[in-house]
Order: sequence, then structure tokens, then C-alpha cells
Amino acid sequence: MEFIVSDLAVARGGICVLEGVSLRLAPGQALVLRGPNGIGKTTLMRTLAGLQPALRGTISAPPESIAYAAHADGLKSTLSVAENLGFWAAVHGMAGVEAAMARMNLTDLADRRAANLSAGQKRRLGLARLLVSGRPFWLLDEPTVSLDTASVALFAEVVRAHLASGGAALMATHIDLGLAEAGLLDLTPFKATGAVQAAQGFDEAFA
Amino acid sequence: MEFIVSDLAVARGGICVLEGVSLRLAPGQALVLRGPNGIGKTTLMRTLAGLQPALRGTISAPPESIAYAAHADGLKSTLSVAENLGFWAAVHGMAGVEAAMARMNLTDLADRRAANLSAGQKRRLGLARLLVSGRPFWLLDEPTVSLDTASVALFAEVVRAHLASGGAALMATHIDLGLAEAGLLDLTPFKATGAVQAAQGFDEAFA
Amino acid sequence: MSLWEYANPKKFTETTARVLPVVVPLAGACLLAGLIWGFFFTPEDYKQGSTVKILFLHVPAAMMAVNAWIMMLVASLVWIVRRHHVSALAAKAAAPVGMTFTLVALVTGALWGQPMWGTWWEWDPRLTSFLILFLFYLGYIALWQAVENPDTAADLTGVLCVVGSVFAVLSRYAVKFWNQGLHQDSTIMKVGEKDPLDPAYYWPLIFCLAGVVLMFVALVLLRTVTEIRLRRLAVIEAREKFE
Amino acid sequence: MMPELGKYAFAVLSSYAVSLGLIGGLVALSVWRYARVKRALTAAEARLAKGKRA
Amino acid sequence: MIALLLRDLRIAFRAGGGFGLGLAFFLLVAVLVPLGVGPEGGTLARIAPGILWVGALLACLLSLDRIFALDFEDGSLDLLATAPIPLEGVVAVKALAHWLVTGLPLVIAAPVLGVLLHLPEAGYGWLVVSLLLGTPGLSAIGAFGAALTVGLKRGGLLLSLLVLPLYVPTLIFGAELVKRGAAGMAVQVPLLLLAGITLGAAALLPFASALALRINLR
Amino acid sequence: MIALLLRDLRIAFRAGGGFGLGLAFFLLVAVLVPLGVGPEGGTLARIAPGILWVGALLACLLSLDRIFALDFEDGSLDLLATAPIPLEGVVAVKALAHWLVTGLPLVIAAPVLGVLLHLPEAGYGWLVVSLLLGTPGLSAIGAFGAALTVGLKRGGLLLSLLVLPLYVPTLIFGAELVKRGAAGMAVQVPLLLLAGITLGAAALLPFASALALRINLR
Ligand code: HEM
Ligand SMILES: Nc1ncnc2c1ncn2[C@@H]1O[C@H](COP(=O)(O)OP(=O)(O)OP(=O)(O)O)[C@@H](O)[C@H]1O
Ligand SMILES: Nc1ncnc2c1ncn2[C@@H]1O[C@H](COP(=O)(O)OP(=O)(O)OP(=O)(O)O)[C@@H](O)[C@H]1O
Ligand SMILES: [Mg+2]
Ligand SMILES: [Mg+2]
Repeated sequence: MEFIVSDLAVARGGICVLEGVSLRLAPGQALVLRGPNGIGKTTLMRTLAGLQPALRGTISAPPESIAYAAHADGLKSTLSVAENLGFWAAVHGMAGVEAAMARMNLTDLADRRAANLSAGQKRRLGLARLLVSGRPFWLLDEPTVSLDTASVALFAEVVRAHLASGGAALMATHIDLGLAEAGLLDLTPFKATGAVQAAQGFDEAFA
Repeated sequence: MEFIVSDLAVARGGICVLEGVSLRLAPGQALVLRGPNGIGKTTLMRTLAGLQPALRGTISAPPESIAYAAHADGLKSTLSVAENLGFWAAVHGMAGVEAAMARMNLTDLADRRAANLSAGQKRRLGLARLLVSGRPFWLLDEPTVSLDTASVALFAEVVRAHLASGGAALMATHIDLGLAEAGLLDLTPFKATGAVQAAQGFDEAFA
Repeated sequence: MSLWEYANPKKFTETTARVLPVVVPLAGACLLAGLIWGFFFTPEDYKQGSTVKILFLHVPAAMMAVNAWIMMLVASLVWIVRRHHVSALAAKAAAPVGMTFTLVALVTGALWGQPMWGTWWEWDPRLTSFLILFLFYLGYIALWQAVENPDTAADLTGVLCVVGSVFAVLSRYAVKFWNQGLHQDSTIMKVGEKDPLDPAYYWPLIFCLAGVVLMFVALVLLRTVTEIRLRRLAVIEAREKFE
Repeated sequence: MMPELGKYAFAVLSSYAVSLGLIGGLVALSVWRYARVKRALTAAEARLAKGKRA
Repeated sequence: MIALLLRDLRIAFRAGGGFGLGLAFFLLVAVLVPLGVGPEGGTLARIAPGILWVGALLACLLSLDRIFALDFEDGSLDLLATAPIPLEGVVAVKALAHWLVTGLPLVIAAPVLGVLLHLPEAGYGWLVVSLLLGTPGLSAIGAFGAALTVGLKRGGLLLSLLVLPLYVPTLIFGAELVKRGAAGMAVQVPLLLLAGITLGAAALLPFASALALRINLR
Repeated sequence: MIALLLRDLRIAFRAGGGFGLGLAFFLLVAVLVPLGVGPEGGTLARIAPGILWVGALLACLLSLDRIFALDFEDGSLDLLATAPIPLEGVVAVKALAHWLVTGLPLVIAAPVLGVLLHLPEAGYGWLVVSLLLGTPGLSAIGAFGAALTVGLKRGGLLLSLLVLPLYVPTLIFGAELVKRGAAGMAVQVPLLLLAGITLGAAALLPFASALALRINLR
């Protein structure tokens, strides 16, 4: 039940952006990814979530254990808050839509269409989806964008509760989350030097 | 050459969200809008930019003096960074694309298509557009979303230079921008009580 | 030595450099001989008059149009199953060649149809299926162009080629079912049967066929090497930008 | 020298013209692209080699 | 999976009716063609089966790009790809939803439009049967095309270009079935072939589509 | 304004050719209709003018939603509305770009497709003339429809529904012009009416479109 990444190299647009990344996430742990804009945090997250192949290295995680929250929230603007959340709960075969809305302070907005939410409210809804995914490992790409201070605190609380119940979280962010117990991983040292080439891609064959 | 707003009421989705907002922005001044998620910052900004009518109150600003930067950046993903910026410069009849790119640290990315930028790089490009608009009043809705600390500092520097050259800026944000000289306006007291009705809309006729 | 060794881009480029000087003159010679013989030194057909000379362009182009698609299908399958990059690029390189031959067959057919059938275009099954083949080529090339990442483009066009082939065969049957048609049946393989192709046309046609096949090989080799070099160039440029 | 084409001259001649034009165009395009890419690659390889030495 | 189907249907109804609109397009083609062609009854009756089928096909086609594009843009597709349901299932369900929203209304409305085009009486039954058998195939093939072009801006027209040649067999057998039915001829052969194509497409194409989607997502 | 035109054209070319694709759709209609209708030359020749015009119209229609939708989604439209160029000008330029990318290639390709549909020889010239006169009007009207529906998810089909009735006069006069030309009859009346509609639409509709855009943005 651990999430282990070793010697990973990831690419975007056919170019290696990060290499030699290793990390390990045990239940109850949180890890914050730091790094300047464009270092490759999003690329790394997508690779870890299984959405794109790694160039090199291994990712070992129990099957279907990862919940990924990207820059985009995957909300349907014509559906209400409760319907959006209910859909993801059904896909994951989970209950607890009410509870998730209550915890992300969305209960008042339950019947509002997602199109009519403010930026921060949309984000809260996007994060509430994690609670109905039932997955232990959360991969969060800039989860607190657009959130006000109260909502950031709410979110930190939710993450803390998730850790306490045996979950784990990997978060990329530029601001302070107020999660003192979280470890920190700075990605700057892993910036690719350009020596690594795609392992299965076209490039290797033409190097 | 001042930007004066008095007793403004703004609505979203036919419902008044803020009322009684008054503010005044002289050249060289910066004002930061604060307020929790959903208070109506975006709605206020859009009204000030002239994209939607005010319910009540007046906005007085010199014609064509406002540059608005919204949550969405208005980038064309198939055009390169330089082309995107060049287009807005041409629309505003301005030069200085190179200089704008240099100031927002985009020169290295000039030929990259916008689709292949990271979230923070996109944001920097969106902000560089302000520099080629030649407009004195900047209305910025959460300008630093996705920016790392270095880029936030870069941005603060750009705003400071804009103020020094006689411009002014109104910014909605949840995080600290490091602009000590900026005034602060908390929107919480202006939250609408629900008594105000639309002035010209349907609702008034049926009030 | 296994055949798969040629899937290495370097090896492929080297081999091409050795093969091309042989194939190009051979293709030129065959084509020239066939066309000159066909154009200048064949008699008129008693029914079709001098239009029979179009045969020497029309039939080879029509055959190669189909064969090029089959070659692309094989190359796509090799790419999907064995992930040899050169085969994906070969499929890409062959598509415009195949499309040109399809176009040539269509145009010569149309020009031939005007005097023979009294119309430029007839919805004959063979003609119709060629038009559909042309559309397949167009779509395939458009997809290559529209996708930016070369790996993704290779995979997507490979899938399209395989699925498209199934549907191309289906439409061939559909079109035959739909209309009986005017176009004459294939006679080129019927030597010795009744109603064979007039021997006066047989040899120049054979030369033209051989010439077109060789030209196809030469063009695909040339274009594949171009694609390989383009990929290599992209890698180098990306690396330079990186540093 | 020119064979007698009779009333079908237009069909035959234009067939040959169009076909040879199309095929010739394709060949010319392929060869031109081949040469251009080869030149660009040689230049790039030279730059790369120089960069490695430096 | 059922949740996905319900969601897609709900979105289609909410958005001002994906339901009514495929239909509306079908209607408009049936109206425009007589306007363009001229009102002679004889000509119209002869071309009615073909035009109705072409209209149905175009109506299907127009809504195809929405099968995956919206989900791709807002990030749902990424999330669905990591969800505990197979991507093949996602594709199949989305094709089914597309058929329910677009194909089924066409089947129901077709007889009415047959009147506009002077379809011979014997043809009505066969028109409905042919559309009922053919349109699910159109949705399945269309989902494949949509999966190939997802993520391409302006993929819409490229999608048409890729999908229309794939629609040719269905079109031919469908129109032929109606034509023969209207003329009182034997219909077994096109009927069986039409059913065969739809079954084959519905059974096999979701795998190809899921493959294309996976490629496009990475 | 010129910058806007250049940008729109550039985007159209970049995205794998908005250019070629409207054309491709036109071609596909010209191929599909005979496949549906059947191969008899006589019938085809009779319906050719109408079908060609309907095809051109549909090809235009399919690309309409892109006139404003992409700019709306990424926020450019908000920015253009606050830029120092009149919104009427923006609409007119965008309609022009749409015509250059979609309408003009149709005009050029139409004679080739006339062959496929057995258009009588006398009709070719008139086909080109009618399309040249008519398609700019289609783009102007289409821009109006696109302005009305911008911001609606799934606006695409609603757009068709709104715009097609507006296209009816253009279609009727355009097809009639070709039909009369092909038959060697007098063509003044449809010719003048067609030109009139296009001129009127191009001169007046941008104002209505700009109004619709402003309403949709707020
Ligand atoms: C655009 C129109 C046409 C297309 C796409 C087309 C296609 C083809 C194809 C694919 C073949 C190769 C058949 C084979 O041997 O496997 C062929 C052969 C041939 N075509 Fe056409 N054709 C067209 C028009 C015509 C016309 C108008 C004529 C003359 C009346 C014609 C006469 C022939 C002849 C004589 C052969 C050689 C058949 C043989 O002996 O093998 N074609 N055509
Ligand atoms: N096609 C491409 N060619 C070259 N570089 C690319 C391409 N696409 C993306 N990149 C680069 O890859 C890098 C990684 O991008 P990524 O989105 O992962 O960054 P990030 O760490 O998430 O940044 P941010 O904090 O701004 O979101 C960026 O520097 C980006 O410019
Ligand atoms: N159709 C509607 N009906 C009722 N309320 C609505 C409607 N549309 C939007 N709202 C509400 O209007 C309020 C103002 O939204 P706005 O986007 O201006 O907030 P904001 O201050 O920008 O928030 P954030 O910091 O999250 O971006 C929000 O509370 C939102 O929920
Ligand atoms: Mg990122
Ligand atoms: Mg906001």
C-alpha cells in the first residue's frame, strides 16, 4: 500500500523535462512539490496518474488507487453541484455526496448549476470530487488556485483528515498550504539536462 | 484622468451581489480588492470593464482607458507567444512586443506555440498583453494565479513601473502581492442584502 | 540477418543510398520505354480508336493506387505491432504517392470516359470506389497534418489505416451491389483465356507497370529518408533549444 | 513522327499531359524536399559536432 | 456506466435539447432539398430515399464532435480515463447516448419527412426499419472518428472528412433498402448487410476508439 | 482590423487547414448524394444545381460556430469588445475571414464537383457566378447566427436551426440562377436578387451581429 516512484524521467512534447525523480509516499504522508513555473510539475503529475507514459523509471502503486485533480476541474456547467458530484460518486461506486458537499462548504450551493459558480466555488467543487473517489492517493495540481484564505484552511483540514484515515497526498503548489506535517520536495535539482532521450518514442531511434 | 466609481450595484445571473461600492483610482495608485470566494469580485470587474451593465450607480472613466485581464487569458493555442502578443499590440496600435516579452521573461519562449506553455507561462503571457495595450487603468482578476514566487515578484515590479509611469491598477486577489504601496478595499461590507432590484432589467418591472 | 534490421533508421538510410542509384534509372528506363512504345508505336483499337493509348497511364496508375494503400496497411500494422518507427514513416511517405496515382487514374479515366461513354463521370462501381479511396487518402494525410506530436500522429493514422481498410473493402462490395457498371473487367491477367488483351498492347503495358512499381519504390524510399531526416532534425533542434 | 490521333487527340494528349504533370510534380516536390532536408540536417549535425567539441 | 449514460443524456437535454436539434437539422435538409431542386413530384419521389438517408447521416455527423470534445476540454476525459471503468465501456456508452439523443429521434421523425419528399407509400415501413438498423452503426463509427480527432482544435471538419468515407457502406445499403422496399423488390440482401455492418461496428469499433482515445490523452 | 483578419486566417491555416476542410465537406456531399440517390445520369443532372447549392450551404454552415465560439471560450472576445476597434468591424472582419477560408474555396472547386453530378455544360459558368455572389452573403448571415448563439454549449445545432431559414432566399435564388443558366433561360431576376441579398446582408447584418454579441457577453 505504498506509492513508490524511482528514477523517473518524464517528457512533454517529446522533450524530457524532469529526470531522476524518486519519491515514496506511505499512508498518512503528505508531500508538497515545489518548483518554478515550467519545471514540469504538471507533466510529472500526469505521468504518475498514468495518463502518459514515463520515459524511464518505474511507478509502483496499487491498482486504481490514484485520484488526480488537474488544472481543469472536469465540471459540467449545465449540471448542478449535487449532480456533478453524484456522477463521480456513481462512477467510483461510492456514496457520501451530501457529506462531501458539507465538508467543502457547498451545501448551500447544491442546486446551483456549475456554470453559475464563482472561480473559487468551482474549485471547491473540483476538490470535493476527491472525497467521493474513495481513492487513497491524491495527486493534486495547484489545488488552492482561486481559493480564499478560509477555503484554503478548509482544504487543509480535509487533507489532514484524509491523511489521518490512512490516505496520502502529493501536491504541487506555489503557496503555503498551512500543512506543517507535509514533506517538501523541490524539483529544481531534477531538471533534465537534455541527455536523456525518449525510451520508446521516435526520438531514441533517431538520436 | 481619474477612475471614479460611486454607489455601484452589480448583479450576476439577475441577482444583485454587491451594492454601494464606491472607489476612486488616480494615476499612480493601486488598489487591491479583497473578499471571500463568491462575494462578487469578478462580477464587479466585468462591470467596471464595461462588459455588463451596472444595476445602479455610475462609473466614470476616460474612454478606452481600461485594460481588463480575466480568469481566461484569451490566448490562441495555435499561435506562438510572439504572434499572440503581436496581435494584441496591432489591435491597440502599439509597438513594443519585444520589450513586453523581455519584461515578463518570455523571450526564450517567443516561438513556442501557446498550447505548449505551462500554466504559469500562459499566465505570464496573458499579463504581458497588458503592456502592449497602452491603457492606463488595469483591471486584474486574480493575476497571480499559477505564478511562482519569482514570477509574482516580476509581476509586482511591472505593476510598480506602470504606476510610476502614471498608470493605475485595480486587482482582485487572495494572496499577498508584495505591493506595499497598494490600497486595500474589502468587499465584504458591500455584500447585497437582497433589497436592491435590477434597475433596467425585467425584474424591476415586476418588483 | 533479420529483415527487421532495416527498421533501424540509420541502416535504412544507408541501404537506401545504395538501392536508389539502381532503382531510379531502372524505373526511368522502363517507364520511358513503355510510354514511348505505347504512345508512338501501338495501333489504334478498332472500337476505341486512339484513346486506347490512355491505357498505358490509366491501368498502372489504377493498380498502384490500390497497391500503395495495401503497402500502407502493412506498414501501419508493422508499426502498431512491432513499433518500428521507419515503417510508420514509410506509411506516411507513401500516402501522397498513392493519392497522386489515384488522382491520375481518376483523371485519365474521366478523360477517357468522355469519348467512350459520352460523359466525364459515371457512377460506375469501380470509379466510385476509386473516388472513395481518394477520400481515404485525403483523410489519412489530413490527420497526419493535423496532429502535432509525431508519435501520436503515427499511432492515430495507423489505427485509421487499419479501420479504414476494413471499410474500404466493405464499400467496394457495397458499391458493386449498388450498380452493375460500365467499366470493363480486368483482362490483364487473362492471357490465354478468351477475350484477352490484344498482344499489341500487352508488352508496352507490362513495361509501364514495371516502371510505375519501380518508381513507387524509389519515391517511397526517398520520402521515407526525408521523413527520417526531418525527425532527426527535430531532435537536434529541440536539444539545442534546451541548452 | 507524331502518331495520328484522329478525333480523340484532345482526350489522349490531355491525359498524357495531366498524368505526367501530376507525377512530375510529385517527383519534383519529393526531390526538392529531400535536398532541402538533407542540407538542413547536415548544417545541424555540423553545429552539434562543433558544440560537442567546444 | 449507467451513471455515465444518465449524465450524458441529462446534459443533452439540459443544453437546450441536443434531442430536438439533430432532428431539426434533418427536417431542414428535407426542406432545403426540395427548395433547391424544385417542386416536381416525380423527381422528388425518385430521390427521396437517398436524400432522407443523406440527411440522417449529416444530422448524425454534425453532433459527432461533441461526443468527446466537451469532456476533453473540461478535463472530464482525463478523469474518466483514470476511473474504475474500462475506457471501452466509456466509448460504448457515449456512442449509445449519442444514438439515443440523435439517431432515435431521426428514426421516429423520418416518416413525417418522407411526406415532404413524396416518398412512395410502400417505402415508409422500410425507411423506419433501415434507419433503426443503420443509425446505431453511424453512432459507433462516429464515436471512432471523434476519438481520433479529440483534442484537435477545429477537429470538426476533419472529423467529417474522416468519418464520411466510413459511412459509405451504411448509406448505400440503407438507401438501397428503402428504394427496393418502395419499389416492392426483394430486400433481404441489403437488410442483412446493413444489420451486419451495424453489429460489427458496435461490437468491434469501441476497442479501436478506446485505443485512439488513450493515444490522444497522453 | 487587418491584424485581426491576418490572425484569423493564420489560425485557420495552422489548425490543419480550415481551408481544405470546408471544401472537403462540399466534396463529400457531392459524393454522398449520388451514392444515396442512385447512379442514373438523368436524375442527377436534374437535381445537380440544387444539390450543389445545398452542399455549399451546408459546408458554410458547419464551420460557422467557429467564427466566435473559440474566441469566446478563451476570453479573446471579452478583450476584443474592450479593444479600440468597433465591434461591428470585428464582426465584419470575422465574416470576411470566414468567407475567404470557406466560401472562396467552394467557388473555385464547384465546377469539378459539377462533373460528379452531371451538371449540364451550360451551367458551369452560372454555378461559379452564383456561388461567387451568394457565399459572401452566407458568411455574413452566418456570422449573425454565430453571434446569437455564442456562449451556448452545444450551440452548433441550434445555430444551424437559426441560420438555415435565413439561408432560404439565397439558396432559392442561387439554385434557380444555375438551373436557368443551365437551361439557357433568362437569368437577370435571380441574379439581381442574389446580389441584392448579399449586399444587404453584408452592409446591415454586422450591426445586428455586434448588438447580439454585446448582449451575449454581459
Ligand atoms: C475515373 C474513372 C476511372 C477509374 C477510377 C478507373 C479505374 C480502373 C482500374 C482500378 C483499373 C484496373 C483494373 C484491373 O485490371 O485490376 C482500370 C482498368 C481499365 N480501365 Fe478504367 N477507370 C476509369 C475510367 C475508365 C474509362 C472511361 C475507360 C474506357 C472506356 C476505362 C478503361 C479501362 C481499361 C480498358 C482498363 C484495363 C482493364 C484490363 O484489361 O485490365 N477506364 N480502370
Ligand atoms: N511541445 C513542447 N516543446 C517543448 N517544450 C514544451 C512543450 N510543451 C511543453 N513544454 C515545456 O514543458 C515544461 C513543463 O510544463 P509543465 O506544464 O509540466 O510545467 P509546470 O511545472 O506544471 O508549470 P506551472 O507551474 O507553470 O504549471 C514547460 O517548461 C513547458 O514550456
Ligand atoms: N445565476 C446565478 N444565480 C445566483 N447566483 C449566482 C448566479 N451566477 C453567479 N452567482 C453567484 O454570484 C456570486 C459572484 O460571483 P463572482 O464570480 O463575481 O465571485 P468572485 O468574487 O469573483 O469569486 P472568486 O473569488 O471565487 O472568483 C457568486 O456567489 C456566485 O455563486
Ligand atoms: Mg502546471
Ligand atoms: Mg472570480
